[in-house]
Amino acid sequence: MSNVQFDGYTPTWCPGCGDWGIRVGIKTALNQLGLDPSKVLISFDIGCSGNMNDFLNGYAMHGLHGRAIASAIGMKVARHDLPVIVIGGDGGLYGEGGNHFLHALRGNHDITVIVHDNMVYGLTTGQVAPTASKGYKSKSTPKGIIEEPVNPIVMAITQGATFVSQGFAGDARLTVDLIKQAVTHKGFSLVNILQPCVTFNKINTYQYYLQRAYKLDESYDPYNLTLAVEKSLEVQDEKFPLGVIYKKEKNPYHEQIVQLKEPLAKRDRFTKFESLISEFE
Amino acid sequence: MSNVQFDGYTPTWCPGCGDWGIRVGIKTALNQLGLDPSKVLISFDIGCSGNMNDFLNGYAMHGLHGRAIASAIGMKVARHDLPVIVIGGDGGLYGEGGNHFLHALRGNHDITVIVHDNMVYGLTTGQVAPTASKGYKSKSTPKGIIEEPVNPIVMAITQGATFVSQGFAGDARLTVDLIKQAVTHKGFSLVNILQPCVTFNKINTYQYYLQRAYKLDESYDPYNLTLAVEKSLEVQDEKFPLGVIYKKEKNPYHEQIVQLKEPLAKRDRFTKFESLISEFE
Amino acid sequence: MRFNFLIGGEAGFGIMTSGLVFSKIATRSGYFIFDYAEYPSLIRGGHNAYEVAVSDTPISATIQNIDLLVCLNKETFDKHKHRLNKNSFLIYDPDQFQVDIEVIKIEIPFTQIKNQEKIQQQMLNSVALAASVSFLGGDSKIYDGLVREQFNNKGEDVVSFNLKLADIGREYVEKSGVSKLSVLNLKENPEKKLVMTGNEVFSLATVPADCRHYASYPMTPASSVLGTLASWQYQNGMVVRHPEDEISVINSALGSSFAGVRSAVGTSGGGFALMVEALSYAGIAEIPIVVFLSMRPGPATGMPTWTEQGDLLFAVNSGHGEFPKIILAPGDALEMAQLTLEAFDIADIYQTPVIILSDKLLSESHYTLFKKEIERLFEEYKPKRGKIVQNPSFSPYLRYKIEPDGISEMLLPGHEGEYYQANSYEHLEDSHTTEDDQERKKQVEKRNKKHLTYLESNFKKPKIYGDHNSEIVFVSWGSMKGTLLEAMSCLNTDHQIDSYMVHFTHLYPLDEDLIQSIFSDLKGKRLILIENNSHGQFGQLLRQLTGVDFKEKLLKYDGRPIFYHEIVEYVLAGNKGK
Amino acid sequence: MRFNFLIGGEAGFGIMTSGLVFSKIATRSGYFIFDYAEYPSLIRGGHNAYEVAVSDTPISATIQNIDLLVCLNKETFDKHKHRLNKNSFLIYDPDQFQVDIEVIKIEIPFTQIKNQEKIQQQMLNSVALAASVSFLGGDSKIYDGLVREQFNNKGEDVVSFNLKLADIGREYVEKSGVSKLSVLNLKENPEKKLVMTGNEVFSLATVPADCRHYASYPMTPASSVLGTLASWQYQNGMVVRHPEDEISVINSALGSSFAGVRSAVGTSGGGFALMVEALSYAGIAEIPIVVFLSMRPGPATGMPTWTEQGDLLFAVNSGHGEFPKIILAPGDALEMAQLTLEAFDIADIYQTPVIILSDKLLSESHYTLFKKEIERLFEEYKPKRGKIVQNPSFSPYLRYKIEPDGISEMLLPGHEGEYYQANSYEHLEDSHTTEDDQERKKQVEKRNKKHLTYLESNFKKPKIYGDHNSEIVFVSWGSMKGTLLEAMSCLNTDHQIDSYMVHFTHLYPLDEDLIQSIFSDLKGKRLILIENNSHGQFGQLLRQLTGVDFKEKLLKYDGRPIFYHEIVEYVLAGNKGK
Ligand SMILES: Cc1ncc(C[n+]2csc(CCOP(=O)(O)OP(=O)(O)O)c2C)c(N)n1
Ligand SMILES: Cc1ncc(C[n+]2csc(CCOP(=O)(O)OP(=O)(O)O)c2C)c(N)n1
Ligand code: SF4
Ligand code: SF4
Ligand SMILES: [Mg+2]
Ligand SMILES: [Mg+2]
Repeated sequence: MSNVQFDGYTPTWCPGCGDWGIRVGIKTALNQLGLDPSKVLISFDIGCSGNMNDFLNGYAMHGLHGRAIASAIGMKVARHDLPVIVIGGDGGLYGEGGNHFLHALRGNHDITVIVHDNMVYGLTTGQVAPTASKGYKSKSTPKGIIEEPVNPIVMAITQGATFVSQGFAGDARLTVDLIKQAVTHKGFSLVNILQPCVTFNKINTYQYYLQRAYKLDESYDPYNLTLAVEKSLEVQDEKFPLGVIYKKEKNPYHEQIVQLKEPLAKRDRFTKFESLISEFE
Repeated sequence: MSNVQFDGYTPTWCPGCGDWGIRVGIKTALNQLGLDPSKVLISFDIGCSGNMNDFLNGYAMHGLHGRAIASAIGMKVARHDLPVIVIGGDGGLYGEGGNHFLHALRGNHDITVIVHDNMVYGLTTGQVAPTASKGYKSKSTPKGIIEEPVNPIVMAITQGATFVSQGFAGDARLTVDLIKQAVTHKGFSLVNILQPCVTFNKINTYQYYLQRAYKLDESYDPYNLTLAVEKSLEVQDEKFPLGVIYKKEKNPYHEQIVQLKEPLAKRDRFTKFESLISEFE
Repeated sequence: MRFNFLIGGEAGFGIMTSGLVFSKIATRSGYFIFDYAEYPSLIRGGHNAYEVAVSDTPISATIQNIDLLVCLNKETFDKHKHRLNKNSFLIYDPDQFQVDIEVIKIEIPFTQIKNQEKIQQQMLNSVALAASVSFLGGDSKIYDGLVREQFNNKGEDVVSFNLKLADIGREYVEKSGVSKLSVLNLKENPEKKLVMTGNEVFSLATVPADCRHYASYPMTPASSVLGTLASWQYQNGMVVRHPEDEISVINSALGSSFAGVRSAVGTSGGGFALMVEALSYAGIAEIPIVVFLSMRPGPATGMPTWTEQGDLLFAVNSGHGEFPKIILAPGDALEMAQLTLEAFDIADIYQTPVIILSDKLLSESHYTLFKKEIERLFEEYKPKRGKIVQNPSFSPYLRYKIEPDGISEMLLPGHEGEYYQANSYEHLEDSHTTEDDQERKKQVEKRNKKHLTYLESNFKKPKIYGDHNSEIVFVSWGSMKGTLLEAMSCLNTDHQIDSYMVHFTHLYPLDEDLIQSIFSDLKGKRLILIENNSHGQFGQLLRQLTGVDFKEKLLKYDGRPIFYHEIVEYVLAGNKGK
Repeated sequence: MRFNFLIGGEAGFGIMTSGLVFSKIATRSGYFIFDYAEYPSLIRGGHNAYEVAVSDTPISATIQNIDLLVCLNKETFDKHKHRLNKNSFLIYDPDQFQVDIEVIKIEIPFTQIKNQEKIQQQMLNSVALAASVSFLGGDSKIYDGLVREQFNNKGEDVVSFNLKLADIGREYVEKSGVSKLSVLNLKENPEKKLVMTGNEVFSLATVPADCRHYASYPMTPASSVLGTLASWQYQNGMVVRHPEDEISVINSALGSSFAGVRSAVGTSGGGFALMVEALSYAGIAEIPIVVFLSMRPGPATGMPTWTEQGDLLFAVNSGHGEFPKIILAPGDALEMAQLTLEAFDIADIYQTPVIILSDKLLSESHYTLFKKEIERLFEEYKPKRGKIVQNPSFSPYLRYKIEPDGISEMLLPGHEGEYYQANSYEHLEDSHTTEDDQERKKQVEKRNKKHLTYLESNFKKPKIYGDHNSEIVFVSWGSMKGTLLEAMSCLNTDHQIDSYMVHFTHLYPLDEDLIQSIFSDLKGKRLILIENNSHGQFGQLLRQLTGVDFKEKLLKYDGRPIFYHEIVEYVLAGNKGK
């Protein structure tokens, strides 16, 4: 065992915030997988969620709001021997960074994206996130948001992700289980975690989810695309399936980069320039 | 009838390019709707498709690559009395501008988005577009693209669009029909047009589509979400349904802006500052 | 009279609200205030400190010395005790910590009260605030009135409970035996004042300015504009949107501006960085747009809730290619009101981007304004849209017609019988795309010409403050104004040193001849450049555009504003050195 | 000997390929070339013109006068006839247009040949090219060899058919009766040369530089780098990606750089604008990154296929907040090779963004290089990674340790027993987020210190060309070098005027003292700033950073490069004025 631990600073999240549970879930999952902070690459987004940068150790980027997925893809390109994990909020990853999410799905990049889905922008004090239910009232939408919520689950399923799951910050055991599966999965894995923001979101509370979220049971077949799409659309009726919603076996991006064998950062320098130079004679 | 006509400069597209047919389709549809260049707002993206700016007259923005949808939303905010049309390529609207596409769907903005889906970046001489089939070889992907193609149809259907259709540049009558329906439709309307790029795309040719595209028949019910999703996934088997794939009645964005009555650009200036000032005493 | 009040406690427990109430009590009692709050980029945890400088003459600066420190926890005392002296007063809970310095103590057992009254932490603010106001000789009716306003919507019970808490606070002041001051004594017929942050003034001024579309993605310290305007939109009819990202923000605002309505966007450095491509588009397509850029310390995420003037050169040079843009930086709340109105006019007149530069200090500090002055300003204001027209004055209409002043007529879309494009490609006068060398040259020169026209017609030279005969000359810009005025007054009063300030609000472009002549008059004097950044960016800009160069610079870049005493000390040290 | 060849025709019909073949024939025959192509931002339609300056001494400039004009259509003649004189030669089809000026004509009935041989339009290029080469005294073996290389993969039939077409061309030259020239006569044992564009040189140099990840979104005139590197990746193991947008491009490149591999991105102004937020992140998190920025005329979409040096000040000031960045601008192909290698070293050494500024002229024109020189350069090059390490040299490891040179040890991720963050927030030495004033100050100063260290260790002063005693001094940067050298040589040879050039490649930051001393030596001379933009941006930068100012400026901003004769004329006009 290594002498470095995942525990960083004591979190500064509001008491009761779902982020506390998610952090414990991540830490526990990584520990159970036999990892330590020297053996993971983490890309934190900017938000309350991303503030985990100081509370969870690892070789990490704490980059720009909305860009954590793009950076993670680069990390994986250089070091495909290490697990790469994205940790961020629904504002950053589905809003500002929605384009990177969409196109990373298509690539089936072997990264695990953990989204704190609290339906608000926590860190900027409570404006709507793109996941907010239609009509949700916030500082930036005093009479309620006009847009429908984004549906990241159906998007992930239909645009190329190969592991799509939903957790709930109130269910620690599930969170641990999903993150372990996601990190172990080869290819793009999404763990969308329903996360009560106790300070700014007075609608989507623990109570709200306890009433409306339910676990997918043993009989559910995550390899069935049609079923998965159906499940993912239940959110329109305020029903939230928990567990692995969709799964597919497919080579991850880095395995399809034909010239990539050893990790890019570890191979020898290429020195046979001669043939390239000759092209220009 | 007005003295201004839609015909602008003679197009500079390659002979045989699908863009020729699309332009005729747009022009014919607008004429048939009784519109003229003074009565439409158009937002052109940057690309071969967007080069239509000089070939189709209108009050138009020819803005930034990928940003035509964002600009169109602003146009509609100011002048909801005028139809607003976006004309651009799959690279600009689904690639660079994918985030605006996603979030405009959610808003059900009353704009018509016409996408020239040629699976390549035409204007920059033939790199892959995000719609390119997996394995498609191009300048930027000599051994074939690793990513799966984006599926804009299923995205539109599941993320909030209320009119989702697919045309084919080789079918002029259909193009006219779809654009007329789309422009008349209240809410976000997508017209994804399969467009052979004769210069750079030697795979997805007229021939290719003539073999694989088929028209949805009378019996097809575009109001059925499940069916629509099913249809939209057929592209995975290289089948291309043509026609209106999905439809839904829903108030468009501008009708949900409660303070918006007359067009924003036409109402009187607000002058009762006093009550606002007093808040700060 | 200058009196400095500071209340501090754990973040997330209402310190900010209490500070503002204190500021309003002071202005309603006839005084001027300037306040400044420090808080971390966290929702909970960490430390909040809110200080209010009270004065019977205008003030726009914080004061180093604290006259009354109110500690809701120990950290407040630890962090601020170095700013106390033996004449300072301290309100604190002796159960929380020991006072190890000489100071005049007023004890209030907060913890005990909290337990006895079974109240939440934030309610202790009412106790502390009432105690402070009472101790400073404030009128209890004004205090009670504010409590009523604050809690009215929560019901009469809450109001009376808070009034009861106020009484508890006042009793402890009586008990302490420390004799009360007259700092907040009610003045007779005080003129009506407004207590407003720079962001609030900007928001308010967009209304008379007839801005009809405001789009913004939240980013400290600009976010509160979005909240304020969003809450007003149902009343004044503005459309206020929060799009998916800053790129959508500005491109949608350009869409509405093109289609005919005054439009603005607001952000901080990181969001602004995402907008610069579109600024360039506004430049070539000649679309008016007002950008409210409130700076915070960078680079990147930096220190979100702190202050710096670090984005000036980026703003000046933002966007690829060459196009005219205009940058204004208000020095205080009143200038924010004036320049916001001006910005919308200038954007329309020159059909180009105008950036209003603010920073956390100006955006989030409360200033005192005379209500009448603001009312008059707004009433007298009539939007000037320059050459933006509903009907073209010539035919065939040419959107980018070459004109001697560089400004073409801009026809609002929808006019029968015409059409044109706002083209991001180089274009002919009629707006079609061109690659012709001569046409290109003409359009470049036309766009460049706008700057010259602006310099002749709308540029305002720096304002001069202080005594023209002084040896000491401060040169600065934007939010530094208040601090410098205070430093000048302190130098004069306490040290018999006269000084002079050249303060810029119209930062870019600059009139080279005019600026050179101002500075050639100042030759031989001790010129000191004062900026809240590490690169001396405005100094660099001045040198670039006018050749004026500085030997002496007082730069601060630790996330805090420059305090006036730092300027005074700097001047004194330098004078000694001579 | 200087000979200027121009071939023109409708866009989309292979003019560009033919031009390049001509260039290679010239270099393989022992000459130097410089070529320059004009084409519209369209796939078809419009006009292509490809000109090749041939010389027996090095040349990197276009020549105004055309010695041989080959017209594949009438437009070519119309657009270029003003550059012909009575000694110029013209290859054209008399069926297409009348020649209304005095010139030496060689008639080739292209339309007739096309019909007779039933060939496609592009095949006529073979006819025209073979005719030209033959007329210029070129060796037919060299021509035939190139035809073989070009069409080899299409089969022997195609090769021999094209050789047949070549013969047709040659026959018409014989028939014309115009006596052949010796311009392309084969030299003995010509040294091996390379014909490369700036983009190709950049691409090639990234390989020895050990760049392992190149990400780019296509944008003219940078796109061809993406294509070139993509095609090589299977051979050299680089990972070459084309992500969804420029924001993803740079953030993914920062990800791989953080994780340990040299990474670069390439774009033009509009794409660069989208990257500047991430540059700021690289600045504070201290992540090395090389940005290849190839300029085209802006603003916005501008004129995609034309040239301008219009993004310099934007690049210098790009990104919010204050952080060190370094900007290099090669003057020609050889400097592109050298500075690309240097850029990757400097990015690593200073752990900060380095921008290589190119423009369409440099990016897409072909230059002549000695093969040996490039081979030697690459072989001798060893990547210098500065303080980037696999194992930390101290413990506990501190990612942002304060060091006298401003540069901390950068441990590559994955090392056992350590971890750290590349933090976009202000941070402590150990990389945790901080809002502390003292820690902030230290990190700002540390980052600023990097510029000073660079100026001491890696900055290179401008290069000096020409005669130091001359009265005329040109000051310029980047791609203007070749044109200026040609202008200087023309002034000297044709007008007996000596001149001198101060040419900058290391544009930012600048060593103030050094630059001032260079320019104080030049006092009293006629200093002329030469730039391919309208704002005189480098002049502004020089004034900003060193106080050096220019009275005389020759600026061009119509999308075309400055031609050397324009400089010569400018100088002569000015000399007369005196
Ligand atoms: C480009 C940019 N725009 C805006 C911000 C300001 N900002 C910081 S966090 C945040 C939103 C956070 O919301 P989310 O991503 O949902 O995370 P949460 O706080 O809810 O966990 C925003 C808008 C920023 N840092 N950068
Ligand atoms: C920010 C930015 N990046 C890149 C470009 C260069 N560019 C112009 S058009 C284009 C792609 C065009 O492809 P698409 O949108 O599919 O349109 P098409 O030409 O195929 O119709 C690109 C990458 C640009 N203009 N702006
Ligand atoms: S604001 Fe919300 S998301 Fe942020 S820490 Fe508090 S409870 Fe959690
Ligand atoms: S390149 Fe392709 S898309 Fe562009 S005009 Fe030619 S055929 Fe059409
Ligand atoms: Mg959130
Ligand atoms: Mg396309």
